[in-house]
Amino acid sequence: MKNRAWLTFAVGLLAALGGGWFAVPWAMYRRSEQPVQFSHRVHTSEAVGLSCQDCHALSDGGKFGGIPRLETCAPCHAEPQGKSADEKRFINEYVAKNREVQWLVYARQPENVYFSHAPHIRLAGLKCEQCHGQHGTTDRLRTFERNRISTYPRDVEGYSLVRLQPSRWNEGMKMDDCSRCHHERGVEESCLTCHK
Amino acid sequence: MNTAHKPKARYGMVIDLDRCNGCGGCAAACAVENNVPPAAPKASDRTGLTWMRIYRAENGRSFPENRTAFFPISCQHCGAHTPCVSVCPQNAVDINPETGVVSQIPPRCLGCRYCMTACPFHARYFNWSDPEWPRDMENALNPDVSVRMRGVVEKCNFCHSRWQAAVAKAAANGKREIDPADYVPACVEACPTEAIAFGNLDDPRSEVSRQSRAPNAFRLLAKLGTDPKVYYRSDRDWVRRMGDTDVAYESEASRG
Amino acid sequence: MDKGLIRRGIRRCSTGQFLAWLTPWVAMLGFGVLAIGLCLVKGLNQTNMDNRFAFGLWIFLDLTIIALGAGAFFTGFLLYILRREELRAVINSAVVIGFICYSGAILVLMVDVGQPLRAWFTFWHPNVHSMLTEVTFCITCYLTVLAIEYAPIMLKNRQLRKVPSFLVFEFELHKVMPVFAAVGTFLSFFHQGSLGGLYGVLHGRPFAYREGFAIWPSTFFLFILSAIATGPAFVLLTTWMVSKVARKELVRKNVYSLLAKISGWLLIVYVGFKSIDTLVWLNRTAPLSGVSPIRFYAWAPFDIWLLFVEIAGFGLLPALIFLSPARRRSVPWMIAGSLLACAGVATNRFVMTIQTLAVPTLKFEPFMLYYPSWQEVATFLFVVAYGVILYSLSFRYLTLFPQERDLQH
Amino acid sequence: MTMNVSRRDVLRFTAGGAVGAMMTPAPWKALDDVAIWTQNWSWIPKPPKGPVTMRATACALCPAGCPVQARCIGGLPVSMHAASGGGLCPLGLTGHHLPYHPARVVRPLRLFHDGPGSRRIPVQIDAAVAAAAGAIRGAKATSRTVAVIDMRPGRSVSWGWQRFLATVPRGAYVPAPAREGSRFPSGVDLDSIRTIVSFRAPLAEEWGPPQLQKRLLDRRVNLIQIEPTHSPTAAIAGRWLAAQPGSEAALAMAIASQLHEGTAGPGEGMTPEIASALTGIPAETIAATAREIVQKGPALVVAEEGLGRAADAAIVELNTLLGHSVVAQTDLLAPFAGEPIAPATELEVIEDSSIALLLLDMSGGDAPFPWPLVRRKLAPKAIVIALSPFLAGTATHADYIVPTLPYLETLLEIPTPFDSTAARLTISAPLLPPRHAAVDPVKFLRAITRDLPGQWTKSEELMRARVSRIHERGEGNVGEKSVADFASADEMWEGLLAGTPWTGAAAAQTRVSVPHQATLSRGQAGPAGSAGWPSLLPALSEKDRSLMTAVTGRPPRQKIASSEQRADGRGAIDGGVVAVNAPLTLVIRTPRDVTASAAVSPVMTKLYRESGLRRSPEVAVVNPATARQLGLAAGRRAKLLIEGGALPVVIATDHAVMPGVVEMTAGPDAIALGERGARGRPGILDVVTADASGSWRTVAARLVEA
Repeated sequence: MKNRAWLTFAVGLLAALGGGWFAVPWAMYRRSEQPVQFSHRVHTSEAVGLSCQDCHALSDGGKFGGIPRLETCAPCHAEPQGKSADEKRFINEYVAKNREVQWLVYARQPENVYFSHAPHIRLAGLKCEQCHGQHGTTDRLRTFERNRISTYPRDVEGYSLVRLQPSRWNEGMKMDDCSRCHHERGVEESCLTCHK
Repeated sequence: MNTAHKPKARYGMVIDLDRCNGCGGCAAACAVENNVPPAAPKASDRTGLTWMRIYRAENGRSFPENRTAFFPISCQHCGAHTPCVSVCPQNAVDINPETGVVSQIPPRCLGCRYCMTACPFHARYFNWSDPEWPRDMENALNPDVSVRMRGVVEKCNFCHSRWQAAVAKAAANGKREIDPADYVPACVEACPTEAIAFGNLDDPRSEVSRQSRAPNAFRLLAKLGTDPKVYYRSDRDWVRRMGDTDVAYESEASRG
Repeated sequence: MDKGLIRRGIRRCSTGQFLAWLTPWVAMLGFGVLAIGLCLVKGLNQTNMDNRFAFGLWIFLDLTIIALGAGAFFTGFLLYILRREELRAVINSAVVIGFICYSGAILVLMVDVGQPLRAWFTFWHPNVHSMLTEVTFCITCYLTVLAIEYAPIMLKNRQLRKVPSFLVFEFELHKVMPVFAAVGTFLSFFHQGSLGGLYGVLHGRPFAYREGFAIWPSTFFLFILSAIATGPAFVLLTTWMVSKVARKELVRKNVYSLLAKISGWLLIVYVGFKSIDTLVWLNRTAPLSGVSPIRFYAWAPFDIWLLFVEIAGFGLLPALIFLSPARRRSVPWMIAGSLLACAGVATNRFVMTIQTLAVPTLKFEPFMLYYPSWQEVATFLFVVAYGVILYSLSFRYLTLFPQERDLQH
Repeated sequence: MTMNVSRRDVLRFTAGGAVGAMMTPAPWKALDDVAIWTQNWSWIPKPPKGPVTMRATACALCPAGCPVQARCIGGLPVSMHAASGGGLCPLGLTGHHLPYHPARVVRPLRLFHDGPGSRRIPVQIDAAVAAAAGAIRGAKATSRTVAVIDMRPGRSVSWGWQRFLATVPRGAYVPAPAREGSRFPSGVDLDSIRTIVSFRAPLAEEWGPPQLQKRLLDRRVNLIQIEPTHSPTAAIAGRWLAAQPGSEAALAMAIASQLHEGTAGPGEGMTPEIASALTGIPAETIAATAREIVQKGPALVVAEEGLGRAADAAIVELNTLLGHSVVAQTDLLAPFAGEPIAPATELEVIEDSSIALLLLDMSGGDAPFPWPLVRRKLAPKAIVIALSPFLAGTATHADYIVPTLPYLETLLEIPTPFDSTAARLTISAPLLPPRHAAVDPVKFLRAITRDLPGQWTKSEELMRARVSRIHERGEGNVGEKSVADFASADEMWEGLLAGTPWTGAAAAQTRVSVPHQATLSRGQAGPAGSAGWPSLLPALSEKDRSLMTAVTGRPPRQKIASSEQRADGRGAIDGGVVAVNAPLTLVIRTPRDVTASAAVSPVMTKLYRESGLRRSPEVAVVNPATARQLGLAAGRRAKLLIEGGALPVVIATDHAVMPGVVEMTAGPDAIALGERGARGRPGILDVVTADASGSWRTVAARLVEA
């Protein structure tokens, strides 16, 4: 009788552990694929020879262009470059119709965050990889995950559930991550440094 | 205490009250720049959101000896014992060490409104309702400032987004110092009579520092010792006396 | 029907009567739920608070009921630490009242803040300089303590006693109760104080600002004093009200007079310190901020009479009643004294919260007043109803007054 | 094996689950995510994203026509800035909100004014066209009048209306009083003026381009404000004279008589003592003011319009006497030369009950005037059609509303502003694509009449025709560039679209001292031939002259009506100051918001409702002493009774208002402002009528408890 009591308790415990560690984190995200597949590796390969800045440029005013618009892609992709189905679709659906691709932005910060690439690139000399990892050498665009409650993209939120590891690019781009880097570099900061 | 350290720059304002005709341009420009929503249904002068609010001050005499002056009042960006910074239970308010600007961060704000009771300038405003613009007018919002949700406090931050833009512009050119011309708050820009001077108070060459030292310059509630960074100027004695701490005493003026 | 739950040998009204008693309170609760729902869904535009009256009825009543709830910790302190065994007769009732006051206050606070879902930020990103942080931490901890103190009272219920482990748990809890009483006392002292500090530190509000000791303004200590002075009076008052409603004796007369005596002495001390504080404030603190203090009272609704009423009428007068042995022999006098004392603490909290905001700081701003909306009132009535219902249930099924059974015969 | 699940099992399982859950990230993450959710609520509007550009245009919201720069995100304006530095007025700063205004008319409307809340139903444009065409035919048959009230005279479209009205037998073209121009001699070289004597003109609040005020302040121009309220203008004035409302003529004459020291001339016989009795201003102050005007150099007298004929005439006298510096403005050419056009007329000279069709051209903005003045002129069953982007302002009185495009969605033309010493033409180029279907005013004009010669069918064609004529003549500059340097008219047109105005050649400055009749006949040149001051002044009639003589010719010994006598109903000068049993004087103010635009940005609630800066139109302001006498407390509801009718008001008290005066502001309904679907309630301009003196800004009134 006593055993049964503890057993019931343990079953409940295990069920919750399983749910809390696996089911809930899985169910928490809405997954979607990018509208068009894209290979950063091909574009940065020697054959094409583009650098990050060629498409993700910084204007004189310090404003970061973000994801390139169709006008950046169209000159090279007026004709299909290769035979992939995505390439064909990209030409037919977007370039030909002059329709912007609705890219899902992995690193899109929420509305209340101010972030400028200019001071980080030009003054602090950070490399793209430091925040965006090896994104520039990937062959395909990852599945985009968005937190159903907070609406944050998974890249911003981070992939770890416990967030105990030291700073790594895929630990996320939440406030604590920005703050940690600032503290390591002795950057004086206040709320208004990063909020708008 | 986190309010004690000295900021790199101390941005401030000097408002010449003898040039202010109460047109309200500063208030309108502020609302446009900072995405301050129009009045919610039933909102009044007591529940509205006016980061820059123009008060009418009277000399207390009866007609025709009465005189009026306009006091544009925004957050005074207190530099010492900043009342709102010390009271916020969760650090939603602090002082930017680079600009001396007192912040208010809506996503951190709990909406307890303790800072509002602490502020002697009534310069803090609470979002009693969700923000709402007429349909499609969100296309006319400024993308550099986030829209606040209901239940949080907001206030003037000297158009901090313009400072951020100026920093980004300087950084893009490899510079750490901003061009002062790139950082002018919306109210200062909009004032038709150029009654407001803005800049770094610590820079002795700046117009604002020169004007703040003028003999007719004063600050509101200076005796409270909060070291506001907004100065006022007037050649009229009674207007200068309006800056004192003493409370109004006319019962007639009370609004229920 | 619910006989099995009622303590043996205690007379309680019929279930039907009890339900009839609860019905209006449940209706009031429902009305409150509607108001709270409106405030949470639509926002605080449902209240009449405004940017000048950023704090309104709710904060005033929160501060008042928390002061009145001080009876719980102070009775515990007297009983467990100072060993005034007579107070065992009311300790359980005091604990339940304390729990109701504190949980009710927190409930209203959760409606009062604009973003209750972010309330835990205070624990995660605390600003240690803020009195409100101190208040939040202390109140939360003390509510936990109160819940722990409430537990053994609950576990003594006839049905729950049947579970052996509950009995063991209750017994163990009982042994450590003095520890909790001590912790509770410490926490309560602190947050009663920090509630006072909440206003006393506002150097931007010369009407509220007070100088003090170290980081604590004088109001910190005055709030503690006034709370512990009124706490016993409120226990006295509630005990008397319950015995009137239940139409029976619940405690012996000597308990009443002991509570009154304690309250009386503390009130005298409080009135003394409050007077000194007021004189220092009027003659030194306020002028240093550049205000001639008479201006504070220049507006008719909040004239200087309020100050006199608060100190003399609601402070000195009940103290004198309580300290007169002759008056203490008369229940009506003691009740009158208790009412005055409670009104005193309410007036003090009103002055600190509402009047502070009514007094303008900018010279060209007028005095202002605000009237709470029905949503604000209803939210508070929710707490009242919640308190009455919880207390009624506790009174019916738990042993709040150990002397009750003996006094029945 | 059978499992009997007991209540205790469920409890144990739940307890285990609870303990387990605490040991997983789920509850903590949910707590965090929910908090983040409150920071990113989906219903909070999201600002636009896109590339940032600056685009130039001109603000068409008032006749000042300030050049502006719009900061655009993804091509859509998000803020407005003065193009040449300096500030803008609140209206201009929020102008980019207007296309989104909830009062936008999205399709033609038929309005019924048959009940307390007038109905409106959408109709086809043909219905409005048929109604107009029918009314024109009817007017021709019954010799009734077809009239156009043009809220922005001087535009090419204005010429179109005048051309049209020349083809109907009794066509009346009525330019609405455009505030600054109406009582202000246009073409004055302001930089030579040292003193401005203002009769109730709200100079500091809304007079001309905002930069003008800076110019006056910088030059320390001495401003003498004559007003019964310590208004914002009075607050920055060097001298404030709180003259009894309605006594403006007397004061002007007294000053005039002091200027020529009592010798024969304007204002003769009006001694400071007499004027003192009428105005309530000490005689020595009047004398001192006159001395000050002389001593401080070139002076200019300006006045609010609507003060009455006697005041108008007296002010012209005074101005003439002072002899201000005037530059004759070069003509702003009409789109086509030599074609017959209807001359501008006054509303007053139109016969009562004679208008069969009234077109209100609000395509360029609105103008404030009492609607009862117009209503009197309408024949029974008259058709009133408003061409307006908004169902607001004057348009609310129309039977049909034909939607036009608002500022920033269409080309608009701003003719010479009053403070320019040379002719000027500014084009406000659209920055936004039209959000709703609309009707071009000229297209509508073509649709309602077949008798109109010419090939032009669109407003733009008229504007371009005008630009062609200016280019042909070859005078003036567009910005730095001389007109002669433009290869073609099209090239010049493109230049104008970039926001740079064309400015004609400035004529030589002359100091004039002319008899006032001459001044009166000198209208502002333009296609309308008569826009602006003083064309709107009727030439002084015999009646007016006798009114003037009543003041000037009165021997000083003769007893002048004292203020006591005035109180029992004897109008001393203007006749309109008091009426029997009307112990109060109503004074009406019209801010730029109502002067310039039918609708204002909802953000203007910051000025109206969310601060005490501007008064809402339902507020009646009185001196606290007056309120006490009337037994009315601030915040109380009351009823304002005037000759035109009654208006529900809310009482406010203010020491700035003269005792015995009740002040009301016409303007946007601040209660309804910004609220979806809200309709403006009747304002003071819906009820007030002009009194015998022609004044509607000063009328007798009573306040009674509601």
